[in-house]
Amino acid sequence: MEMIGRGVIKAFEMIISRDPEIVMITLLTLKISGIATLISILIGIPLGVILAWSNFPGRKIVISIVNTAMGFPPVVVGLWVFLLLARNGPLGSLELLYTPTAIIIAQAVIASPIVIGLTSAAIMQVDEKMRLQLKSFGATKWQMLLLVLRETKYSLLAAVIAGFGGVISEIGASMMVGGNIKGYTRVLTTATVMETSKGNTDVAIGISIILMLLAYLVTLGLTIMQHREVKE
Amino acid sequence: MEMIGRGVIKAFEMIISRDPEIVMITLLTLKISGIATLISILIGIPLGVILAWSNFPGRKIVISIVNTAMGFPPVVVGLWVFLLLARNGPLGSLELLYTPTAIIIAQAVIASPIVIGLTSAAIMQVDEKMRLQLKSFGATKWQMLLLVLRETKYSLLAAVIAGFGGVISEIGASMMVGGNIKGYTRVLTTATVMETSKGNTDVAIGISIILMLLAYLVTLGLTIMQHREVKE
Amino acid sequence: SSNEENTSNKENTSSSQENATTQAKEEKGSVILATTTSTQDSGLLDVLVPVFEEQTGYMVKTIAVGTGKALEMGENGEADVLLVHAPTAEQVLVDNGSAINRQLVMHNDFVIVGPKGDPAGISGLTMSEALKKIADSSTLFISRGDDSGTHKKELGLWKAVGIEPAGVWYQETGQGMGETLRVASEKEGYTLTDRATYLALQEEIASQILLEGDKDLLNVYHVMQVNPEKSEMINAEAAKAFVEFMVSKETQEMISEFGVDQYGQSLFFADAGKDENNLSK
Amino acid sequence: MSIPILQLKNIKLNKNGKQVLKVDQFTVEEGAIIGIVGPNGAGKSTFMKVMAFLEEPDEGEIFFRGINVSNQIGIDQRRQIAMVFQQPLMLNTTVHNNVAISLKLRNRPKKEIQELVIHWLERFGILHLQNRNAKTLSGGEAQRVALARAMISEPKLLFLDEPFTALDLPTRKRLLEDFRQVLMETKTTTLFVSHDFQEVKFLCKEMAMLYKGHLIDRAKFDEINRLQLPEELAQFLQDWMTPLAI
Amino acid sequence: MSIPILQLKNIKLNKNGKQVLKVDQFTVEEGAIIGIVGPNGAGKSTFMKVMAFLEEPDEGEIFFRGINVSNQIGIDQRRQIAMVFQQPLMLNTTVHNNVAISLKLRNRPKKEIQELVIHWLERFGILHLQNRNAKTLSGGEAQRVALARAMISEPKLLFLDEPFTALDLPTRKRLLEDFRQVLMETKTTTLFVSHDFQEVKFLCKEMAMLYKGHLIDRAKFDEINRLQLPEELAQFLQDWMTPLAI
Ligand SMILES: Nc1ncnc2c1ncn2[C@@H]1O[C@H](COP(=O)(O)OP(=O)(O)OP(=O)(O)O)[C@@H](O)[C@H]1O
Ligand SMILES: Nc1ncnc2c1ncn2[C@@H]1O[C@H](COP(=O)(O)OP(=O)(O)OP(=O)(O)O)[C@@H](O)[C@H]1O
Ligand SMILES: [Mg+2]
Ligand SMILES: [Mg+2]
Repeated sequence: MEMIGRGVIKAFEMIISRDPEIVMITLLTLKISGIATLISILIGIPLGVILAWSNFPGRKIVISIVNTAMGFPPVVVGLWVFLLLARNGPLGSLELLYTPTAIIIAQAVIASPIVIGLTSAAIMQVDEKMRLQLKSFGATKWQMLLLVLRETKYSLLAAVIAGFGGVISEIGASMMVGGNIKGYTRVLTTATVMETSKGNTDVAIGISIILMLLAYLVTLGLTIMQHREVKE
Repeated sequence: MEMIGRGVIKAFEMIISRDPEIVMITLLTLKISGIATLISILIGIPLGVILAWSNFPGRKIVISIVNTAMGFPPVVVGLWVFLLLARNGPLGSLELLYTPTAIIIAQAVIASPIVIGLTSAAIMQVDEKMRLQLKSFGATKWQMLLLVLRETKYSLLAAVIAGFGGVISEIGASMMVGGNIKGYTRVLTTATVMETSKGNTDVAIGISIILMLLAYLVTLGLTIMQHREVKE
Repeated sequence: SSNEENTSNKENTSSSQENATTQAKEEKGSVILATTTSTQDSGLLDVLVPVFEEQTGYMVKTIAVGTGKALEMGENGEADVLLVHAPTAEQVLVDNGSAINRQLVMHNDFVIVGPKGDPAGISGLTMSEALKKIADSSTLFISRGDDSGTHKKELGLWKAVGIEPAGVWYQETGQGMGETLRVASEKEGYTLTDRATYLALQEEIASQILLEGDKDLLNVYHVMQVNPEKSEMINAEAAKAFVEFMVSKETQEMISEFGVDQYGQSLFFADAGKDENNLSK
Repeated sequence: MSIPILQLKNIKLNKNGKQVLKVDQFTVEEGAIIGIVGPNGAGKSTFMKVMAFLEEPDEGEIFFRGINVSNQIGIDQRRQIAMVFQQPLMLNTTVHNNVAISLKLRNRPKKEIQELVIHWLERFGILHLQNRNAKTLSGGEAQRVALARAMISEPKLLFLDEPFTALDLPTRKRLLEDFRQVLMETKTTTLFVSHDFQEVKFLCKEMAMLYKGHLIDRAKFDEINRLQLPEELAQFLQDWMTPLAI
Repeated sequence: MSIPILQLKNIKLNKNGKQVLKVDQFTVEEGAIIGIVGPNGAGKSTFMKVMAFLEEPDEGEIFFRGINVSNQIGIDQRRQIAMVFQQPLMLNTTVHNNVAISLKLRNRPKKEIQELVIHWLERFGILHLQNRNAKTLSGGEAQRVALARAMISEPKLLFLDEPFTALDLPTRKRLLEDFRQVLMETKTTTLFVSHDFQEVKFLCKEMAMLYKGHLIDRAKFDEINRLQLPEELAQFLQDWMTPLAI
């Protein structure tokens, strides 16, 4: 347990000294996870709503697939994205492997099902009557979507939080398609793993503390949004 | 992409031949993730409801912490559980490190915040009026809980699905506290990573396909429960 | 002078500097180096790579994976250049034309570590005696079991003494060296490790070196280019430059000096140009 | 004669295998104010939703101003329609925003919205509630918000599904007078469901009768007694028109 | 005289800083049937919820059968109480289960539950709906389920918050008669909110008047004209007691 104490101290040191490498890794992490979360929101929320409202044969199957995809191992997603972006892969010519873009792609793939699944569950929880009510206001399809999202704020922001949590904490895929290249694709999680296997457990704990602080700040913001009193 | 084809074939082979090692790893995975999910449900659902319904100062902070914990990197959780269970850790004398129990503990720690966070969001989405209505039926506190859970079925099962998805797909913690010991603590995810790092990408894909099939079957069951027509 | 700064201590490498040069490097192109975790985890590449980048203008994308994975990446043309330590498996790649321009770079050695009390009593024995003793007494032995260079080496050693390792005393982790060392330390078992990783973890684990210096315990690293015919995207020029860089006199000197200030001993022995069969301490 | 604003032909709607609505033919002339009456579960609310294009019938055709819109009603047409639901749901925001919503969705200028909201809140006696979260309103207050919310869009076609049940009697009287005035002035075509014969008679010129899902007949008030109705329905109507005075 | 079933003293309840309820003192004798009247937003529903121990007042004391239960009412006491809400919410399950719920929560034997459910469904004319999902019911049907759901637990203390508004008039008349009968027979203490003076007069022996959150007074019907009331309230009552006949 003494190790944890040393890790906490290390985290303090790194934060206070603004260790340039840590600063850079932190910013990169924020950027990559932020963009990935954003993409997953843009993809996931509309699809989640559509899934909740539409009624086609095989819908339950699709939902169960989405639900399963919520729990795809990041490393498996990483593997598939790797095979896609690899030199011999179909998108190899784009030379995206081992770039931050590759991580963003993999993370968006990881987070999108989470956002879709939780959004559609949230929307399905909404009373059919609410839908008619919104329709009666003369809302277009898109306006309906926005209105219903506002009514399911709690669950929806929980979906976003879970999606963000899924990407910021993810390691397997970032390792596999990002390569943990120093100064280029190294993010907080991959740095943690690397330092652990280097035997620098204190540094690893320190970095993981920074990671959790970062996640906390973002999540706090989202939680405050989630619980904001209702007024416009 | 040809690799994926080989992986699919490999998966078929392993399933048809009932490769005893794979069978064992699969059953172990199911057992560990199942128990961990169960624990996280038992912990997470009551706590989630309490968090949604109680009103104490600092509640938002607690919620934001839970929300952050939803996205704790499994490898970080693994590290902490490791330090706890290690020989010179506080619980070292229990000799739990590198046992399936250790994995269950770590996974329950990972999944519980997911279940808590999503449950409390689901419950907060429930109208205050519903709560009064249930109370008026003469429900005890526990009965209230059960009744309100039934009314938030969709979001609740989504929480369970997300929790299960979190543990079944988790690698970092299983590696760290389980040790990926062949025939003892090796689960499907750690086997996938191992085969990948061995360069046996086809076997890795094969195992990951089995993992996804397993996850799919469980999730399908949960999804059917989620969407079951309402009758008792 | 910036060279010296980079070589003298990895921690001096300012990342903002590095970042500024990253843009420029990318224009000249990048080279994917697939290597084993030991070269990255020991910190050696943190010292060498910036120098190479500075000298040539290429950006190096270091992918640290298991030896098996690195070799597979070579075979599939996913990497441009390899730095690995599994001579027999490497030879397969050379023979099937996947790898070219294979050069001896360095070696370090393997040691057998185990719990303080040495329950099987292997200290002071020869390698084959020690392994037999562990097997006979069914004392716990932790294997990496991950097809890595180290794992392959270990299997080779068992084979040499004619033992098929199996049973409850023989456990496989399927993980990297660092993790395997931790498992061995926690479970109080023996394991085979490269010296560099052991030194890096020494402070955090309880295991001790119980057997070293046997001539069978060499861990030899080669660098090689991936055959450019494997993929259009292979940066053969940069790969060639990297091979040349690794065997150059200056680099070899840096390798020799690496680790001395931290551990009081070199982690790697520079071997470029030597005869592989005559390496010894 | 001008084109009717709404025309229904051979409408059928099943739910769970049970026929809940059957309307052979029904025409609503521009400016008409029609009461829809019938016992609980007769299908009144369903009928209203079908006419308001909120529920799609399984069979049949609906014409809006002569155009067949059975398959899909355009947003411009939908925006000429407003409805007060039997159980109005409040959006989880202020009363002001609840009332403003339909204008916001139509992208009307802010200033105009502001003025109109104030106007309608005042008219329904709930201006003092404008900054309250609408979910905290009392039953009668919420019902007034629902009314204001529907009226603000100045619909051409208005559906009122038991809109006054939660109001206290003095308010109900006042609003009924007010409504009659407004509907006449604006010539808003209105369909009105109520279980109160006095209300229906006061507001409407005629009424349509639903029974067990069927639209049975339609008549001016003085014709009712002359109608040939199934016995049960005739009995119901008789009872229904006798005020509560027990 | 026997101990009153319910006694309130100096009750105050604020919401969002606004006083929504103030009751200096209020006593409900066992077996009493009291109407609660007042304009929209007067605080009737709030008053009912406070008396039913569903909302806790900020100040004041409540006695249940003479015992001070202001802080916490026991489950046994709570189970002597039932309430029909102004906006009853249906559980997302069958009508049968909705009605059975309170008995299930009390762990009554299955057979007994079955019999009682059938009995009450029949009484409210909704037996044919027993296997339907309660969320799909029409307004009037849902209100009957809510009534059956409350009555089935044979409460000693019954709160009815505008329970008949969605019913068609013939049904309402029938149920009112029925209710009067049952309440008399079972001596169920009842508090009844309604905007319909006829209903209140028919069912209750006296009424309590709320105005702007204050419990103003309480009287038998023949005393009303003799009360000293604030002018506004007197005006309201006057208007309120005049039936709709416009
Ligand atoms: N999903 C469904 N399955 C079967 N029947 C249904 C379903 N949904 C609605 N119904 C029935 O359709 C009938 C018509 O309902 P509707 O709400 O239109 O009645 P209503 O005339 O408005 O009654 P009320 O006066 O009680 O409001 C009701 O008997 C209702 O139970
Ligand atoms: N959170 C709140 N903040 C401020 N005022 C509130 C809040 N909740 C309720 N109120 C107000 O309390 C008053 C009493 O509400 P209540 O529901 O008891 O009225 P009521 O007499 O039942 O009216 P109605 O006849 O319309 O049902 C209303 O004016 C209501 O707007
Ligand atoms: Mg209706
Ligand atoms: Mg009320």
